[in-house]
Amino acid sequence: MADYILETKNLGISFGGLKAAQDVNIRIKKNQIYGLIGPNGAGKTTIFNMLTGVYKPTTGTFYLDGEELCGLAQDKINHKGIARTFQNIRLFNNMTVVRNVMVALHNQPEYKCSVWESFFRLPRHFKVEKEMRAKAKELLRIFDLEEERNNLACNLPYGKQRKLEIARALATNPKLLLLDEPAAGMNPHETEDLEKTIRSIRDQFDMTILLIEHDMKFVAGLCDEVTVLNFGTVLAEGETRKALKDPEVIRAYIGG
Amino acid sequence: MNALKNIRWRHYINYIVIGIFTLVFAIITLTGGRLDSSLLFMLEKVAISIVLAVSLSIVVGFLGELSLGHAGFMCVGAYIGGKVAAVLEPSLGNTALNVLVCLVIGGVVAALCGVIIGIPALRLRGDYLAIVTLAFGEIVRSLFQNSSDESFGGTIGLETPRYTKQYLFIIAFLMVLLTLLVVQNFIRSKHGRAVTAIRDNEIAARASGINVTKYKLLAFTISAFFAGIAGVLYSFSNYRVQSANFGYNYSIEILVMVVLGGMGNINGAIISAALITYLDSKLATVLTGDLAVLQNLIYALILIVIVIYNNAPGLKNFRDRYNLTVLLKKIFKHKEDPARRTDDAAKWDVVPTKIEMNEILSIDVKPQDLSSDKPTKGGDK
Amino acid sequence: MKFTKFISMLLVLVLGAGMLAGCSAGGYTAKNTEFVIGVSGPLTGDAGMYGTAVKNSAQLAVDEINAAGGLNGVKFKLVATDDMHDPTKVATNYSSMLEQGMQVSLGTVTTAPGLEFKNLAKDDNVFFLTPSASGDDIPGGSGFQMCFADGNQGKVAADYVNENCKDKTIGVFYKSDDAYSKGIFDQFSANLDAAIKEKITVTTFTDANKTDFSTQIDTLKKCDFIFMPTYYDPASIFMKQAKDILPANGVYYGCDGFDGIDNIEGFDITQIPQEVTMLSHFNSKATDGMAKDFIDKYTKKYGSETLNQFGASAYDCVYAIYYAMKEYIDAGNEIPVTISASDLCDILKAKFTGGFTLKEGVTGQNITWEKSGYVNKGAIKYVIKEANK
Amino acid sequence: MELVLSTLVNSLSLGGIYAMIALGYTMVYGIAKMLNFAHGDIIMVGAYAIYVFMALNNPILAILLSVLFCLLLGITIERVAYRPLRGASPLAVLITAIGVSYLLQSLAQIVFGSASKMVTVYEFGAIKIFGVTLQVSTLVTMAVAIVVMIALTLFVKLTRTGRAMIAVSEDRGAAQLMGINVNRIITITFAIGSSLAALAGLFYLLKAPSVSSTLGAMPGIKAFTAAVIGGIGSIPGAMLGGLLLGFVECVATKITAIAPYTDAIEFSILIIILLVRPTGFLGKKRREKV
Repeated sequence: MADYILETKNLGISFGGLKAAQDVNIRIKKNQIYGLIGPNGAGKTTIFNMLTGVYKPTTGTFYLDGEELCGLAQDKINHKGIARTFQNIRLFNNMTVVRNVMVALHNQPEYKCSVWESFFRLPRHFKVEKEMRAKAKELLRIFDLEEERNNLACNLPYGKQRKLEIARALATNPKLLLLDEPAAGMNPHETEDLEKTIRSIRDQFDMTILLIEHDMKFVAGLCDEVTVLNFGTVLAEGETRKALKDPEVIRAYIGG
Repeated sequence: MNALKNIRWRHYINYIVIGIFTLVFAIITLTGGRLDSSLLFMLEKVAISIVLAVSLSIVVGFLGELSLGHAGFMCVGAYIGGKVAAVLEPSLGNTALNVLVCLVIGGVVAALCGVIIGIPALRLRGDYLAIVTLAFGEIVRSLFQNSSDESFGGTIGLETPRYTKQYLFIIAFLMVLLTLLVVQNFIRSKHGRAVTAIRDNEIAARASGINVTKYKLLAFTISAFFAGIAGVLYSFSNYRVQSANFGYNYSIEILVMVVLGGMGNINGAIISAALITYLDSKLATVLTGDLAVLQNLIYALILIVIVIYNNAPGLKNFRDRYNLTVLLKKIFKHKEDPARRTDDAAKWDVVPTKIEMNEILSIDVKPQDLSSDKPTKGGDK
Repeated sequence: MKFTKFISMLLVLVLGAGMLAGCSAGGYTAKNTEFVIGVSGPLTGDAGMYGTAVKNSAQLAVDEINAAGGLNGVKFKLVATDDMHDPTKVATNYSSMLEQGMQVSLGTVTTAPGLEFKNLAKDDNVFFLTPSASGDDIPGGSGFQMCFADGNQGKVAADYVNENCKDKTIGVFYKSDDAYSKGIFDQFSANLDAAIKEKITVTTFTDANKTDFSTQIDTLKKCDFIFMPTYYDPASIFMKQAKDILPANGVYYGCDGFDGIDNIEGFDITQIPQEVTMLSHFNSKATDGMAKDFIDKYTKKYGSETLNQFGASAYDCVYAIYYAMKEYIDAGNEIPVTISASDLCDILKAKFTGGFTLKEGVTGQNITWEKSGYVNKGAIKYVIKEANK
Repeated sequence: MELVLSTLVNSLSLGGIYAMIALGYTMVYGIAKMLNFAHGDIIMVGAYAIYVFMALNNPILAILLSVLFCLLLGITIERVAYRPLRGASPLAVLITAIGVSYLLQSLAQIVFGSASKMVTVYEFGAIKIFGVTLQVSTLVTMAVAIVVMIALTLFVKLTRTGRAMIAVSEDRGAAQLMGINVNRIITITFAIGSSLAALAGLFYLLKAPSVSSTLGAMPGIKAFTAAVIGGIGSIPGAMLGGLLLGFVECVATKITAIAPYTDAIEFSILIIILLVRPTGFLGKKRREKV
């Protein structure tokens, strides 16, 4: 058992001449809720993209639970245990809610069913479908979406879409969950609700969560530790309240 | 009895209708009634078109990519099938076994081509992929056209051993059923769901652990396999395979069938394939001379009008008010049976055809979509 | 549910339509009151001139026969369908003609569709005598040719070249993806003397680039004898494009596909300095005999624009069929007007393979057929346009 | 030497035409972000328009009218078929574009029949340079292509509209926010692209005096290949790709053994380029935003 569930070593990427991220070292302990904050363009989402295999880092590497994942394809990284949500929601809009979750259950070993078994509808196909559906419903219940399960995903209200995206990410049974601005566009009431949900995910699923957020109140209330980024470099890190009081951080946010 | 009630009949209605239809004709033939050769030919043609349309709809309707080389896969199947048939004829004779062996071999070779063309499909999307498939179709055609007389007959085409026509249509319709079985089951399984997920949002699909590479290849391979099957059937139904028949225009005709049927709607594809093939030959005797072009004109209009109607963002209200479902409701005045709507599975066949592909158009020439770029933000503090 | 209902209704409707067609099928010739001759050819499109000529000339012959009282009082009827030189249209045309009562056929006008037609006809045992589908594979089964087969044309051309062109620079221009064009070229090439074969320059084009021949012309620019086994359409474009580049004393030598090249809208053959020659069985400038007669009748009725050997050949085809049937009846047999295509085929096949001779035709005299279906008659080298004129 | 020279000249003239068409493709693709399948068929319409307007017995007037006709046609197509689909899925746009291409071909066939028509625009004759006989029309084609290319580059670089085009192609949303009328820019792009296609149609007629309804289909696809080889969105790229493709085609047609495979070779090049370097030689690589 490694000390840290996620450990990045000098992670960095440059696009052409632009260094979007540089020497980023993040260490997340198991069961932590960890925040990644910083002004616009600080490189937060870029780091998410590197951690999930969308971009290949130009320097450095990262480990999940002691295993080096850097350089793997997106779906492989997901299999290894990193799941994410997106800043701009990306659901399977033309599928129903329950089906959105079922897609993410695709790779769980207990739902294995070969293509040939599907072609000819051998008994396993029916068994697996039934089990996947049950599992998806269970997940949806936790997020209070069970009622909506037969609606098209695109017809859900915004807050519920966010939740569905989290439910879908959880369905891949990750060790680490990356949430990209989960509270964006939510009203205070929804935000509060979300805060509770995230906590309960951590407790119920024994999950480690890394999240990007702009709402400082939200971050301060939720995160155990944070890393503050600015222009692709780490500005401060550590225990949330302490890091937020760092004069460098305040300057970066207020400007000047 | 209860078990019967639980079966979702609408899932099987197409098998049943086609099955009964085949059975009726099979009985007529097998009991000694001789069907007219032009009718047999029509039946074979309809079966071939259905196989083609259903197989293309995997790629266009469910994967959300455009293949303009479907006739190319068919061409491969037709030539390989015809060649194998000629080779096997001395040993197997003119039997159904010969046809079946050819079907398998032709289908597999076409499927291999599907894999080959699927590889670019992994790197390219949208317009580029469409062009690659088009190029593939033309290359295949050109290779067969320039083959030596001994191998594939070159310009005059490959003469295929004639198969006792009376029974060919039964085999053809059995192939239709097989195609439906495999394609429909695939689409309605977890694997089909993965393919549809790729269509809806490739990035999210990747992030959800879907092996996009594998599923794109799989979709192309299945599609090509059945196009190959259709090709083999063609070679048995036509005595001679000429590569000129499998050009771009034929690919477009198949595309028209899929589009007219509603992309992603298999029953629609079946109906429009049968309808277009039937009308095609009926119209061909009416629309002769320069009027024959009217047929292409109609195809063109179908493509334009249906696609604009189904996809134009500005027509959404119009679409909601005037569509088939509303029309049917008016006709049947049928009340919804709430008991049957307990699950979403019933919606499976009628997934909307709108495909959000603009955000994942292509790695390199991606349009900067307005909505994909941070629509809302809490604001910086 | 309503959707299911709708789907099933539509399926039943569509597929049921086929069933109805099935019920009324069979025995198309039972209601015939005339002998029906069917032909499929390009009435429109790039080779449209040929189909039109065949249709007109066959109609001319049918009208003459009918005016003279038909075959023992039974008249003939011509059914012409348009295949636009497209093999995919043939099967449909064929069944449509059968439905219209076709008992005997002129097959197709061009080769590529003919290959398809041949098999259909063989399957149902329908006799056809094609005026102009010259492919080597067309005859056999139930098919016969009135024109020279491609192989024959290629051989005749090769013989001509072997004999007359020893000191010329020889070029070839043909369409590599066309059965007719490639068929002739292959035979031509096979029959050339080795010494000549070595020095010929061969260029090709395909359907995809059939308008711009600058590269080919550039390759052939030193040639003063160009063999062109293509149809008139690309040939005319080639000539027009090449007229300033190729030697002015050159010769274009074509096969029956050249026919009609002097009748293309917008193409004035007299502006081409080179000589244009073709191998033919019909001289459209003939001044005596049946040919002259035919030319006069045809021009009077249809004008001179579509007058060519295809039509002449079709005219002969109809008469050949007529005389063959007449001989059979005169020998004391009977041919009922409702005779099935297959029965008539057996009769005609026996006649054509049994030494039947068309004594006097527009395209030759004492025309006979080999058992394989190829025709036996003389060829004419016919200069369409002399050099520098 | 003579062989090299004449092949070179031939490929330059063919490549010039491809470049011309590729330019239209590249502009429309770069700005409207769609593959205008009907672009090739506008060439055909342009050639037919010249055929019709030649009745006026004035080649220059006929050419001008043809360009004008195609320009209006391009605008109309964009307006009627493509604009309603702005914001819809690219698959829908692509299928519609194929539909439009098919529509133009069949309309042309209905109006003019399927047999090809001979058109003589103007007979330039031939001259001899360094022992090589050259069609003067070839030289004219090359000259006009170069002039158009330079003019277009200057237009895009120097004028307000041209810069707006660049802006729209870079980021349509941002351009709109900067007050650029995106619809207007796209309309102008289509107008320019279609006029170029009409000119290409003219060059085809100068080269080979015949027009049929399928005249533009193959050149269209090949020019797209050229545009991709050069890099979609790049004007010099289109020129480079066009010339390269013209060269390949000429050489392939020259060698008897591989001449029948000319198209297959060109398409293979397309596939390989797309696989190995989808951005072409001069195209810019863009990152996907997640």
